[in-house]
Amino acid sequence: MRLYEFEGKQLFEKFKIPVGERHLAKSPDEVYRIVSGLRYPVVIKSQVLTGGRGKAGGIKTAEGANEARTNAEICFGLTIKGFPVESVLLEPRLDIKKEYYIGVTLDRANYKIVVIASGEGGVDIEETAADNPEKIVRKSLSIEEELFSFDALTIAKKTGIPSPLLKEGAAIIVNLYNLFRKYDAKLVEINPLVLTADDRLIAADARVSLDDDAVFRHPDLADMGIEKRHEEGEMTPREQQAAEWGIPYLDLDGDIGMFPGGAGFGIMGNDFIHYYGGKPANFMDSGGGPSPERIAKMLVLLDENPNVKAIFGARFGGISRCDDFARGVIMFLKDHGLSKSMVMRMTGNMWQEGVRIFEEAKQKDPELFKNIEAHGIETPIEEISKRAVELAKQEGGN
Amino acid sequence: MRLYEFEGKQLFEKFKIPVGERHLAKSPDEVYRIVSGLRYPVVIKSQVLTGGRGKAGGIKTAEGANEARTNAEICFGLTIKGFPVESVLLEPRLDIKKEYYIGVTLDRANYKIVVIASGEGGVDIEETAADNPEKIVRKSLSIEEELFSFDALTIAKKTGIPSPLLKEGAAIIVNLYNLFRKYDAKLVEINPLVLTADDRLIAADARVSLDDDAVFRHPDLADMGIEKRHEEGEMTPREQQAAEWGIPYLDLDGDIGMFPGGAGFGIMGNDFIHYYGGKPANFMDSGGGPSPERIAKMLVLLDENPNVKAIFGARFGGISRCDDFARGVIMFLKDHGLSKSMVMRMTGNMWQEGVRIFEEAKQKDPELFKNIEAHGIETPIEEISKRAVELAKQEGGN
Amino acid sequence: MAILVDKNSKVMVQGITGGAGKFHTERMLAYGTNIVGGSTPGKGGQEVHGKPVFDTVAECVENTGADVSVIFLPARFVKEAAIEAVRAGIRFLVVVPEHIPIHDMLHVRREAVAHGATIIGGNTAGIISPGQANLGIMPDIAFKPGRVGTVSRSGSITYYVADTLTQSGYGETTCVGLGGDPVLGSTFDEILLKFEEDDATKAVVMCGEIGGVYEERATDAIRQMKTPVLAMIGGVYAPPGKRMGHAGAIVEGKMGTAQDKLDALAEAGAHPCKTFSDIPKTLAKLGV
Amino acid sequence: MAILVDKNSKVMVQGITGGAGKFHTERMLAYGTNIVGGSTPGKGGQEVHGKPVFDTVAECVENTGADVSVIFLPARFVKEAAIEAVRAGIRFLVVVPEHIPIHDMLHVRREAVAHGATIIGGNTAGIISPGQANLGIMPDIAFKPGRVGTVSRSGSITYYVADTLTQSGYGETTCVGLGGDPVLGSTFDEILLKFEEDDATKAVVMCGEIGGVYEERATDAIRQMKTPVLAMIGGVYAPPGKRMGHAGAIVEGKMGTAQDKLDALAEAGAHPCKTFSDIPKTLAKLGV
Repeated sequence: MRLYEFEGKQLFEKFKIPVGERHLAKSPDEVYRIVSGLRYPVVIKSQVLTGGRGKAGGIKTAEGANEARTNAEICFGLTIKGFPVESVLLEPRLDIKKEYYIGVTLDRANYKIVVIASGEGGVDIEETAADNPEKIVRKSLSIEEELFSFDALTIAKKTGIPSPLLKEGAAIIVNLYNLFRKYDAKLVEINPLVLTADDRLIAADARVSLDDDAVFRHPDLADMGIEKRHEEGEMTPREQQAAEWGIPYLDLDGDIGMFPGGAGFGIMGNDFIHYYGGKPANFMDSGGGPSPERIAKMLVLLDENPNVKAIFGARFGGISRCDDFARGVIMFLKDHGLSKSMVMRMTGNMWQEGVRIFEEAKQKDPELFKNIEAHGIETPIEEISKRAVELAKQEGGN
Repeated sequence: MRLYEFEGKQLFEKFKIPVGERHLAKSPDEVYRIVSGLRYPVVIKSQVLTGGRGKAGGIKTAEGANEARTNAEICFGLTIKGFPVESVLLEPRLDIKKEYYIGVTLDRANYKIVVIASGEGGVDIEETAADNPEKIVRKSLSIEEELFSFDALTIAKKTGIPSPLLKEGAAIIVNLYNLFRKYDAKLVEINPLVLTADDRLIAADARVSLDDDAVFRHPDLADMGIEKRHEEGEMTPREQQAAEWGIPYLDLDGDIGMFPGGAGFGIMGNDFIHYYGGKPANFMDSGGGPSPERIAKMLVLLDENPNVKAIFGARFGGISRCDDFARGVIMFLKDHGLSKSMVMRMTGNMWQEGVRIFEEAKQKDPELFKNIEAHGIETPIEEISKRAVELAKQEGGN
Repeated sequence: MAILVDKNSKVMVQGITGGAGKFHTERMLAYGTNIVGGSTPGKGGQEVHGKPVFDTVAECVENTGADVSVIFLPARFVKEAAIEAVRAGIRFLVVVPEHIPIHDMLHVRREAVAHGATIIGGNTAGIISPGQANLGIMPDIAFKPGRVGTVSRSGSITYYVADTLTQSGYGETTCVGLGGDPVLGSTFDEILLKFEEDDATKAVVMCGEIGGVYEERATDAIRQMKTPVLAMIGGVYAPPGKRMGHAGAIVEGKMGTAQDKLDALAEAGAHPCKTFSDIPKTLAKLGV
Repeated sequence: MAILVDKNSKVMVQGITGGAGKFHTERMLAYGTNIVGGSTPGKGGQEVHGKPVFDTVAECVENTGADVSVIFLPARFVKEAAIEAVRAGIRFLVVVPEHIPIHDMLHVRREAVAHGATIIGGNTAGIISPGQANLGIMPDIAFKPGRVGTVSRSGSITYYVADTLTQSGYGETTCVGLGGDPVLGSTFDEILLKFEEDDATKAVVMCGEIGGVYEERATDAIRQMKTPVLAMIGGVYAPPGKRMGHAGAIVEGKMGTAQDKLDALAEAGAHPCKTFSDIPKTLAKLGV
């Protein structure tokens, strides 16, 4: 769960990380009202759950209230990487002497928490890391370890924070680390940490990502007004529909509707389609043991998608049984009807029963099954993938 | 810093340890008002910073409001081990099926935290520990260790908490341990933890002692209304006076005024006086490097104490210098005058200078020094002790 | 014969009295898995499918000799349950639940390493040594005793690969599901090295996917191994995932894309397979 | 020659730029103590009495070879300072401040043990190896090089005992102040065993007092020792202190009264002394 900058700064403040004066505004009028009481120039920062807002024109300055309103109007009109700007943060511009970078994140490969810092803060930190790795300070800690001031001070010193501010810099690093541990974070980042002309250290930005799976133990976030949120950019109407139905679904730019089993084969199946020259129209995860109703809904999403030329179906009956799967498909066929061509395969738990149910239903009502080529274990999944690509091509796909 | 039962229960509640219904009352009238809304019998528990209130008659029950007021009047009239009863806690009496004991404390010898539990809760737990040590369950943990539910459950099981309540019992133990660590406690005790007739576990008493030296990092205690307090029983007027002056002082029942240096020799000097047949009238600690003003005040406490027949003085000049000490004594002699006999010794840092200052002042005003026998390093401290005992005897002491 | 579990493993179930615990205990028993008991705090003394339930893992270990455990508990209880297991002497632990808080898994991993225990999951379908023991939620239909080991992050891929091996007559020694959570109890390299020590395993198929860092960690192990390793990585054509800020990029560097993973593994000596049908072809070429 | 510190010890001062740090650095230097530098975060590059100041202990150790440190800092900073010191390789640490939170001292002790370091204090007057090094706040006047070691909980008792030894011609090898806080960095037994290994120390005087548990812990060490131990305990006639609830009584049992301590020590083979003048008498009897 990624937090907005203004929420991150709320947490920073709670952990005594200096964040400076700031005001949240939700409309150009509110911006006008607030900036009238501020020192100019004022920075207007679009609040979105993604990086790169600077490059997208989401950060502007203003020398007066009218300019602020005009610039805020531009910000509120932006959609950055799919995220519409719904609020802006107003801050008197800092007089910057130098910018540092401080981050805490997970090193999953080594099961550690890593504190990262650099004297070269700002947007180009990744390049610095790649080109001048010696300019990046790292310290790995085990999850149960406290980060002590003396170690933080050593980190701060290596970034070049000047002597009189070392203790303050160390405290910021310790507090950021404590925030990371306290709130089950995946990432906390201050970029840049600004050294102002009057020698104060201020966190000019705040990036905080928490572990969704641990939010349950931080009810105080909700008290602070920080609620669980959907973190993706603006969803397509289909993605929205899928989300409402609780189905992990993503629109892609191809034409083969993917109707696979678990997430693992969901990803692998996409590759298979590509290997045989096709392009999937979506990613979808059935979840474990989907009900017939859910299976029917998954098919609705694909069949009603005009981009989809053909559907690729695969089911490996694990705990979920192929007979239930077959029943779900039939439910869809009866309630909704299939307008696209579909090739599919069932294997695993009860696949014969699944095939038998299909055969029986088809004998009763062949029309229902006219667009379906159903296979069992005898046909390898690669053949099914190939066939899906062929079908899409026949329907005028790429 | 010891907490009152009602404060301990506040902390218990914060840590989800079940404490049951309770109401604090500060006068018999308030008791009358509150119990009118309660279920009878009601238990009236005197709130004092010491144990043994039950034996002292500080716990009473009442079957009605009038009886409650009468009994509360008795409680409010009590002074238990020097502590006057200033409030009582009112609780509907629990229907007790069984009593357990749960405590967490320090094992200083082994630098551990120890969780202690027993199926034989109640006032006789110490006897149980001495006579039937197998009925006491212990688990030692290192300060950085978390107490896990499964270990707590094992402890709970060994106390005989019945199966359906094991998880609840384990949670109480874990929470008590967490409270201990969170608040820098020296001791937290639930005695008894009551199993009620309707199969609930309730902490019927709460004993919490926190580390005075760590209270600074728990400002939320003050928010809860739990302030730093003087933990001793009622002080004598002299002890009160000493406390106001910041001098560690305790009245004893002898007749030799003790005017020693640090706390270490304060304790040892008491023994010396006893070895030679005398009895100290007090304990006192000069603190490190006392100022002449402080030294003068210490002497005022002794000279104005009618029980004091003679004064025993000793100063080992460490960081504090004997010349400063001598100046303090002279300041007292001039401002106040010494009515008792005093034998004293100076050694250590600048002792010759101390003796010289005395000689000089004595030559100027012999009358001032008529009651003082001042020695230097040449006389062993044992001789000084002996002499103090002699002087007291001469003045009619025991 | 197999790695991590076989017919002699004494298996217990943590959370055996819960719905999922009960259901899968029955399935695992039906497969012939040697389940000796289970634990649920406060339910000691009960029985599930004829097996004794204890209040704690330690009691179960003491009374039944259990040395392997499968966890069927809500994610929030996994941390303590896993630590309880390894502290009680469980040497191999299967963590089925998904969505375990990441910081919890860091604690669990640390305890496991400290106690010399192996953990797979969270969010694993489990592990199966065909014909001997089936731990977790995997269907038995795809599996048959044989001579190839598999290790995969995904349950569905495990089934497809095993099915391929079974259909082509190779069969499997053991199939290990590492799990789908972002931080896992075991990594590819650790499981690969266990296969290397197993005489019955003539080759290993490892299946990774886009994202994460565990595939890259396997390269050193593959270089050390005599047993050939076949590698499939899903997500070569998947849209790139989101990066964990600058810090993620700095810590994990170029790791994470499927092609990067494939390249790194191939360079270490693994045999890349694009589709399942490449697996028997490659095995045949290698003379397995 | 001495234990824990001698003229070759390279001593640093944590908090050297503070009031107490500066004052006592000057005193310790005047005694001839080999002070090589100090540390105060954010004040690296300064000098105090001609000695370099560093931002961290690690930098001081790296640049000066310091192996011993004395802490002059407010109590609330001691935990981190002590952990910093032992992690930076300081092998012996003197903690002068008093009123250190007890839980902090438990952490400090654990780190010290893990790093093989020795800590005395908090609330210690320090340690002196007469003629060689004086660390802490002890006056030098009572001390003279000689052949008896002392270990005590109280500063004033250390002075009286040393004075007695000096006046009676025995002199001291090293005088150790354990400190007056309720939880201490070192215990009597640990210091006694160091004296046992020191050839120059012909006898040890240990001075305890009522309360606490560290005297009782010494009995095993005394039984092992060839070097005779003289024991004084203050507080035989002191009013009994308050008990730490039932739990305290259960954990610490009968420990804590001065007479109990004296009895336990005597039973272990220590020679009890009532007053200071008993010390030279006992030493003479023992032929020291």
